[in-house]
Amino acid sequence: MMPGDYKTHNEIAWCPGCGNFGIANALQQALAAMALNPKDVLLVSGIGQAAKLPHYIKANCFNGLHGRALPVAAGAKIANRKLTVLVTTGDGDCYGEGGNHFIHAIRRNLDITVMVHDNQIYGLTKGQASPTTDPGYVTKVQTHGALLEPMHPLAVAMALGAGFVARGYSKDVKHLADLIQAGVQYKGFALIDVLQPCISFNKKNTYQWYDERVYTLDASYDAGNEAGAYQKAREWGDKIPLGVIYQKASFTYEEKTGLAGRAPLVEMDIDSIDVGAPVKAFQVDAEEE
Amino acid sequence: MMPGDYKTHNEIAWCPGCGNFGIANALQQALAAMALNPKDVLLVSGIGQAAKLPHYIKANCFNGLHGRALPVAAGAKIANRKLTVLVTTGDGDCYGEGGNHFIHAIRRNLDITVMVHDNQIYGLTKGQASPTTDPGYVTKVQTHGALLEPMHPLAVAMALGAGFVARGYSKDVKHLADLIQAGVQYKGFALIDVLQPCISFNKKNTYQWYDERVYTLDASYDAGNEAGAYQKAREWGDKIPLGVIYQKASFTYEEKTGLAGRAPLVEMDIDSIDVGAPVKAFQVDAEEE
Amino acid sequence: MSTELTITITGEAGQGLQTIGLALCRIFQKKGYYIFADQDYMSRVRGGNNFFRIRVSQERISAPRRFCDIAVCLDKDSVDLQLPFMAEHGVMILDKKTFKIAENQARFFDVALAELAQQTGGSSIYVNSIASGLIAGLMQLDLSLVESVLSSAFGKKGKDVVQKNLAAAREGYALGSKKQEDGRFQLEPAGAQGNWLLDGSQALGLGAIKAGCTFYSAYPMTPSTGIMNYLAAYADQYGVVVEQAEDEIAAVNMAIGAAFAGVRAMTGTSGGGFCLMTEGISLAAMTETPVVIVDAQRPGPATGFPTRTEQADLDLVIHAGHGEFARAVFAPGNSEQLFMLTQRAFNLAEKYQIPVILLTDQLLADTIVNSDPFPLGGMKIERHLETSGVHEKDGEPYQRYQLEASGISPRRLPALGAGLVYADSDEHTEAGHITEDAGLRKRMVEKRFHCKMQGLKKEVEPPGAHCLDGCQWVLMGYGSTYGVMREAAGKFKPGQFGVLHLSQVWPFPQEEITRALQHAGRVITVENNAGAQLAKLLFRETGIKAFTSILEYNGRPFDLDGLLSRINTEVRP
Amino acid sequence: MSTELTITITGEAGQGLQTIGLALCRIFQKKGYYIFADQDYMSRVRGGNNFFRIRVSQERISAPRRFCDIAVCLDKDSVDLQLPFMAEHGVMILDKKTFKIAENQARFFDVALAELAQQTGGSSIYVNSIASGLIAGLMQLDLSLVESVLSSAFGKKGKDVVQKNLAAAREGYALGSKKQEDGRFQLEPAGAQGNWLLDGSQALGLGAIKAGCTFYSAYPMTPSTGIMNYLAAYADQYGVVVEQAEDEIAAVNMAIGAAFAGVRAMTGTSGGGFCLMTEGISLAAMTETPVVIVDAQRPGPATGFPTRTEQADLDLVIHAGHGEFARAVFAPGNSEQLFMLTQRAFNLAEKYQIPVILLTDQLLADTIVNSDPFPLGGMKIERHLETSGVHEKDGEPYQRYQLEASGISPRRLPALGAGLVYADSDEHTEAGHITEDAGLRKRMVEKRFHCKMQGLKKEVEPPGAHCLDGCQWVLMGYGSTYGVMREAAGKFKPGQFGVLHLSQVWPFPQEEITRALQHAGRVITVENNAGAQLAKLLFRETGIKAFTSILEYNGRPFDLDGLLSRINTEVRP
Ligand SMILES: Cc1ncc(C[n+]2csc(CCOP(=O)(O)OP(=O)(O)O)c2C)c(N)n1
Ligand SMILES: Cc1ncc(C[n+]2csc(CCOP(=O)(O)OP(=O)(O)O)c2C)c(N)n1
Ligand code: SF4
Ligand code: SF4
Ligand SMILES: [Mg+2]
Ligand SMILES: [Mg+2]
Repeated sequence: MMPGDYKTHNEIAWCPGCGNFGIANALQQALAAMALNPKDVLLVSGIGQAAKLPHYIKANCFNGLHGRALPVAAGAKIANRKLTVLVTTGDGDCYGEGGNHFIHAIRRNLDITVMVHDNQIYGLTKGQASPTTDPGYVTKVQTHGALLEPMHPLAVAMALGAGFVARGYSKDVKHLADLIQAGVQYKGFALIDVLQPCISFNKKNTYQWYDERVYTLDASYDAGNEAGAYQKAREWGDKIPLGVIYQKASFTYEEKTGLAGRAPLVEMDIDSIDVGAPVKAFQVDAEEE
Repeated sequence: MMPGDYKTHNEIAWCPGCGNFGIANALQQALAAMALNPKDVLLVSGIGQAAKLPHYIKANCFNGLHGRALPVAAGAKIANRKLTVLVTTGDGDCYGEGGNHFIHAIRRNLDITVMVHDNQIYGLTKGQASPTTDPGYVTKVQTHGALLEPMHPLAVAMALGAGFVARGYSKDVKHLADLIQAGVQYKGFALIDVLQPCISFNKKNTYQWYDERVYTLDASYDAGNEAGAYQKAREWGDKIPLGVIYQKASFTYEEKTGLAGRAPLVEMDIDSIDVGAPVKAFQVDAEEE
Repeated sequence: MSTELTITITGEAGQGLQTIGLALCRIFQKKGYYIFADQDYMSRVRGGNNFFRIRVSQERISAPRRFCDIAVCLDKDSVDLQLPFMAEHGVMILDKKTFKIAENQARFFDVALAELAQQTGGSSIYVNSIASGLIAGLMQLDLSLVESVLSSAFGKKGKDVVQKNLAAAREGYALGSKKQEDGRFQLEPAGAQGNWLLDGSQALGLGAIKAGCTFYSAYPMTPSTGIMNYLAAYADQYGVVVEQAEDEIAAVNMAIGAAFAGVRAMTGTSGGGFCLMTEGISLAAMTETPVVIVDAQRPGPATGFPTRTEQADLDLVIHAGHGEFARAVFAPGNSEQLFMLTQRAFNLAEKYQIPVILLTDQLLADTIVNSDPFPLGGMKIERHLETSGVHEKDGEPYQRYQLEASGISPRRLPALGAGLVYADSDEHTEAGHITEDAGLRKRMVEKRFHCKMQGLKKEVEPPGAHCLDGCQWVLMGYGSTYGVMREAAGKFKPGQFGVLHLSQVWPFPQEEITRALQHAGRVITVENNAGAQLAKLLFRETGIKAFTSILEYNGRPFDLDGLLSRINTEVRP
Repeated sequence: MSTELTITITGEAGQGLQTIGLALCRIFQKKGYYIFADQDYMSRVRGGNNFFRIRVSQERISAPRRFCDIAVCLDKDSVDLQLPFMAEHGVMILDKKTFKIAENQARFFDVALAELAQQTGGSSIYVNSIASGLIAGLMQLDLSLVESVLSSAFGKKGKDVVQKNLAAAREGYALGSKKQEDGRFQLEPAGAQGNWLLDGSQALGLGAIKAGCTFYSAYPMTPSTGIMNYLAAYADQYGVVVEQAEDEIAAVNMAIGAAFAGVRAMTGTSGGGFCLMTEGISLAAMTETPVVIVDAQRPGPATGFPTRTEQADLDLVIHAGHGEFARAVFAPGNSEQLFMLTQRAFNLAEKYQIPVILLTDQLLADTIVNSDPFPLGGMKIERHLETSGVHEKDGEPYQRYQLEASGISPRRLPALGAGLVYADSDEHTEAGHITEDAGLRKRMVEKRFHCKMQGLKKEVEPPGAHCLDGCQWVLMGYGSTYGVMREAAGKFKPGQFGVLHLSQVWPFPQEEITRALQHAGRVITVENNAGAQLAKLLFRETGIKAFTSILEYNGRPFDLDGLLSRINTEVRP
């Protein structure tokens, strides 16, 4: 299949020029490059502009509640580990409403890939500050500018032990497609924070703003050096690094639980389960624990 | 007032020998050392063994829902910034159920002090793994041992930009009392993770286990060096550091919002509010925005 | 000359429908007309199809009409979508060339909008001012009125922008004036002078400001976000803290914390966020912390129709939260009720130390209407705080949950009254400490539930009753259907239709409703939901069975014509 | 000789009440007695006062008694607390020396428990085995029975421990035998041979295993945690994944994700956690994902009484979640119903693609009873999955939400059937994509709500009806009050009291109830709540008014004697 074959015919509800288009394209390229069968791919999303993406991609889709993509993805992956599960979510969805799942999904380390469309704003609800909004950015609610310390999601993910931490830029589609591919191929929880200009509500972090700041990490960068990577993960301002910021080998949830070694749960035959063993414990001759 | 004067007459529901007693004592000492009037102190807690503490201390108390101490504390502090607000919470309460509030309370940086009674277990519900449970620890639910990557709360707090990050040990009451005092005196969000043996359900991280590992940071340690402090914050295993791991000056929420400069909200006179200005906008001669 | 017109501006999100719409509303307000302007928009920022529909009238109105007299179509799609909703002699302003429409229809008023905009202003955004001028021309309103409204609307953008917009408007005005020689779009003069123009979020927000609410914590969620925006805009002036919480759980718990510490605190959300708040509502009840929660309804389940309207959370808000406790639920029906009942909500919350819910919806939140000036001095702030310290004589410490027959314990604030305040989410003693005592538990349940409900019932907001005695049929509803029910009833012969409107749904005004219906006809509930929730509540609380329920659950509000035709087919009076 | 006895072990948390209690239950089970053993415990790990109360009988029983025949007091406080609950000739085993009690009472059976424990085992923990022996002695049960039960109970701890415990038990047995010469504590032989002994969490858990549930995600919360523990214990054997979620929101969303991917998934919690799940329940309904949610009730609001019992979430679970949709709510009344209805819950959830709620409570969860062996082959697994692929002929892609009169669309699983599966929480097209269409919305609401409810109503679980025809009064309840109602009714003359028990409360079995009550007397609802929620539901759904409601809301379950006396005073039959 070619990248274009992963497109659906649904009308796209994003603003023309929105950074989300680049992400959709990159995802299509990545899926094509990996020659994944749409039937074996599951896209899980929450709610927000970002979260509409699965409707535009040929793959299975669960478009759930605002903030709750990660637990849905976890449940689905555990039920059928053969599914290639990707989560597409926003900075509000993933780091705001869904912050607790973000923490614990990293700790759980299922083999899933999470793309955060990070436009540093709440797009769908028309422009309130998100956890990544730059300090001082004025909105209708943050009338004196955003006051809370902005979140460095990549650094936080590292502090939580994430094994694959990357940043992409929706304008650099090819690079992003590579990152997505690397994330999917990584065994474990892969986080890709994607700089995604919102042309309607983020008047600060524009294409131009990002263009002036981003640079791509090259081969000389050692993504395996944790201390160095942690500094990189926090780099934000005049220079913003793109690429795999940190990567380490890790044991996945599937491996630790033994799921990896067995048939997917969904393939188990449940038609006539013999409950002899637990029933024995109820009987007179039960062994006491 | 002497430390003992901060005690209530309520029967204490903790197991004899529980590490929580040390924390209660340390808190009493700290309150006494700062000569705080109980009337001006508010203890906020969630639910768990830890969260029962406010009932044993003479101070105002809001013992709320499991996981939700931090937002209650935020609301109360914003309403009356003159209150000295301390949060007493558990590792499950604060890092599990309340994880999202943990993230954003740090970002909000109100001038409050949070003591996490970290017994690395769910005590009140009889011994399930908490976010800080050591890997491999077997419980009735984690029958193959805890599998999730344990959380390093101090490192995560640092990654989130916390300005006061400390670890205490419930057995070292004097040291803990000093930490609490330092936390309260710190202008901003102060996190104190307290090692607290649970003699009933945590059979691994016992007094002895901690005793063998803890050491107190001395004057040679530079809590202002962020990179070094971040490593310290992650130190866990044969050696576990106690003390203020990281400290930096920060602008508080109160300062940024201007609350600091005005009378507490609760003291505002609301008896006859003149709504002339907004009403004008409804009238024929309103200025269009 | 007509007595009323409906004007619809329709096009894509982002084309500036709101700008034209608001300008027209202002023009009509200045001329003293009555206005009802509702908004239909999709859950997207650009594209799709939205409309801004203004009903303008010589007489008081309170509902939208189905068919429109003047439609301004800003894109091709909207032409097709709007056609079925045109009144018989309605005209449709469109740009055939730009939209690539070849066909001709009698109602088409083809204007080269795009071209003209380029000519007058050098950009397509001037289409909006041309359209405003066009409509004013068609209606033969004074050009100067248009100019003054546009001048102040664009004033902040600088002189040049104002001039270009005025030029565009004049262009439109000239074209409009030419087209309408028969005066069909001229309106009889009206007498709404001095009326206010506002939407529901503003009315509610003003109520909160007036009530002394100084803390509002919320997480953005359509259609409640307007309240947050409004309060944020006045935050500095009134010392209100508007805190965007990380989620709805935080929002409600922050409000509870603030209320506990002594301020009047509110939070607002819509159904999904309300679900997340329900444990917190139960906490407010248990700790006896007064807090006001707005549920601005939208169609569910789950994400549903984020930008549309529904009234399906009635059952939810009455039963939300685990355990049994007293609460009050208001369902204001228009802007004045939004303003007054928001204040009342704070008073009741503090008197009974309970959570109080304000049930609104997208229609109320976003609809711009004019209203008589609100009675600004009408509602006193009643805080019911205890400051005397009597309870501490004889060394007895303050007991936050002291048992009283009324269920209401003397409320003090931490640091501000004598004694320490212990609030507890566990079952507790009078002093606020954890207990396991069975007898005390029973009394505490009675305190929080039975006693308080008894008190609340006695001061329930009386339902709005219109022409009930001797009527044949009663249209009964709650919340936003008030307006459309009243207008519909008025279209029938006297004695046929009465109206009964609940602006407080809990405690259910059992006695008041029973009394009101005593000499009235059969009840038809009019509800924006699929479950006839009010009809069921009515039966459960009074034993009165509704004859039928007229239900709408497609995400759109009732319009007057729609309701009338439903009455005609489903009731046949 | 007696036909039944009530034995209470009482003391502090951590003193081993459960050990004695369980050992006694096993002994009684081996002797073929019927058992009803409920547990009363505080929300703490050590200290306080707890009791383990065993009613043991020659006949079938299903409720606790108020007064106890033999009490073993393990600390001083429990003596005072237990005294008011002693039967007239009851004896209280206590250690006067250790408890520092000087006073003498006829019912005191003073045993130097502490001293004896030191002597026989060298540690105070041997008090437990002494007490077990004592009771066996008092009741004149075979010593060998005690020995065999204790041997297997302590088997894992090694020979030495077993020996010491047996020695302790023998010591106790000798003392007990000596004391009881009048045989008052001897029980007539009974015939419960072959019965099972289990608690409610186990019965429910077994139902889930049998139903092929392979995914259970939950956050610990009393009294639901027993289910998680039980499933975790059998996880390896049955390939079940038991995932402890970070919070209840994650728990329900994980279960939904797992169910979407095709496994049978369940979550469990109590009221406060249930509140947090309500948005997720609405999501399950919107996306039409089958999921089973257990609400093991405890007294609220908020944290309430974490370890005690109540039935106050009925209104909540029926109305929880925003928006309107079909759901089913079961309220099993005993272990067999727990087992069967859990299986039924999965079948219904998958047939209608809806959330199904199992309403239990602390009493059901923790009470150990014996039961006839469950019918293990009785319930077939019905998954209602579409595998044929018919819907993809002619190149038509699979439509997850295809409109059907039944409201039930063919369900396929991602990766496993033909075509792609799009599930959406927004209002959607048949293909599962976001829509803003009014007409489609209406049909989708009807699909999810009206059509499915209609189907569900047709297969509602029939209420348990006992001796209704011609009876004077009907005791009516749901869930855990089944047992106590039946026993209480049986104490009256035939024809006086019938019993009507709902094991499914939603959809309300309207026709079945109306029919059942046709020739029956007046209804008295028996409810463990303060709001008479069932009585109100009955009226709302059938128009039948309960004569009165006997309510208990102190956190404790009804006991047989308590209910009988309430009937006598409040009903006077
Ligand atoms: C429980 C709940 N709360 C709030 C909302 C409203 N809501 C929808 S999307 C959104 C934020 C979107 O921001 P982000 O996740 O950054 O996505 P973006 O639109 O910027 O891509 C919010 C607050 C909701 N749908 N559900
Ligand atoms: C919403 C909700 N979920 C679950 C619970 C049950 N619960 C009470 S305390 C607790 C965990 C306690 O662990 P922790 O916070 O570490 O406190 P500890 O008892 O160990 O001090 C849980 C799960 C609850 N009360 N409310
Ligand atoms: S609002 Fe912003 S994020 Fe949303 S579609 Fe438009 S440009 Fe993209
Ligand atoms: S269970 Fe653990 S944490 Fe709780 S009181 Fe006992 S020792 Fe302390
Ligand atoms: Mg965003
Ligand atoms: Mg803990």
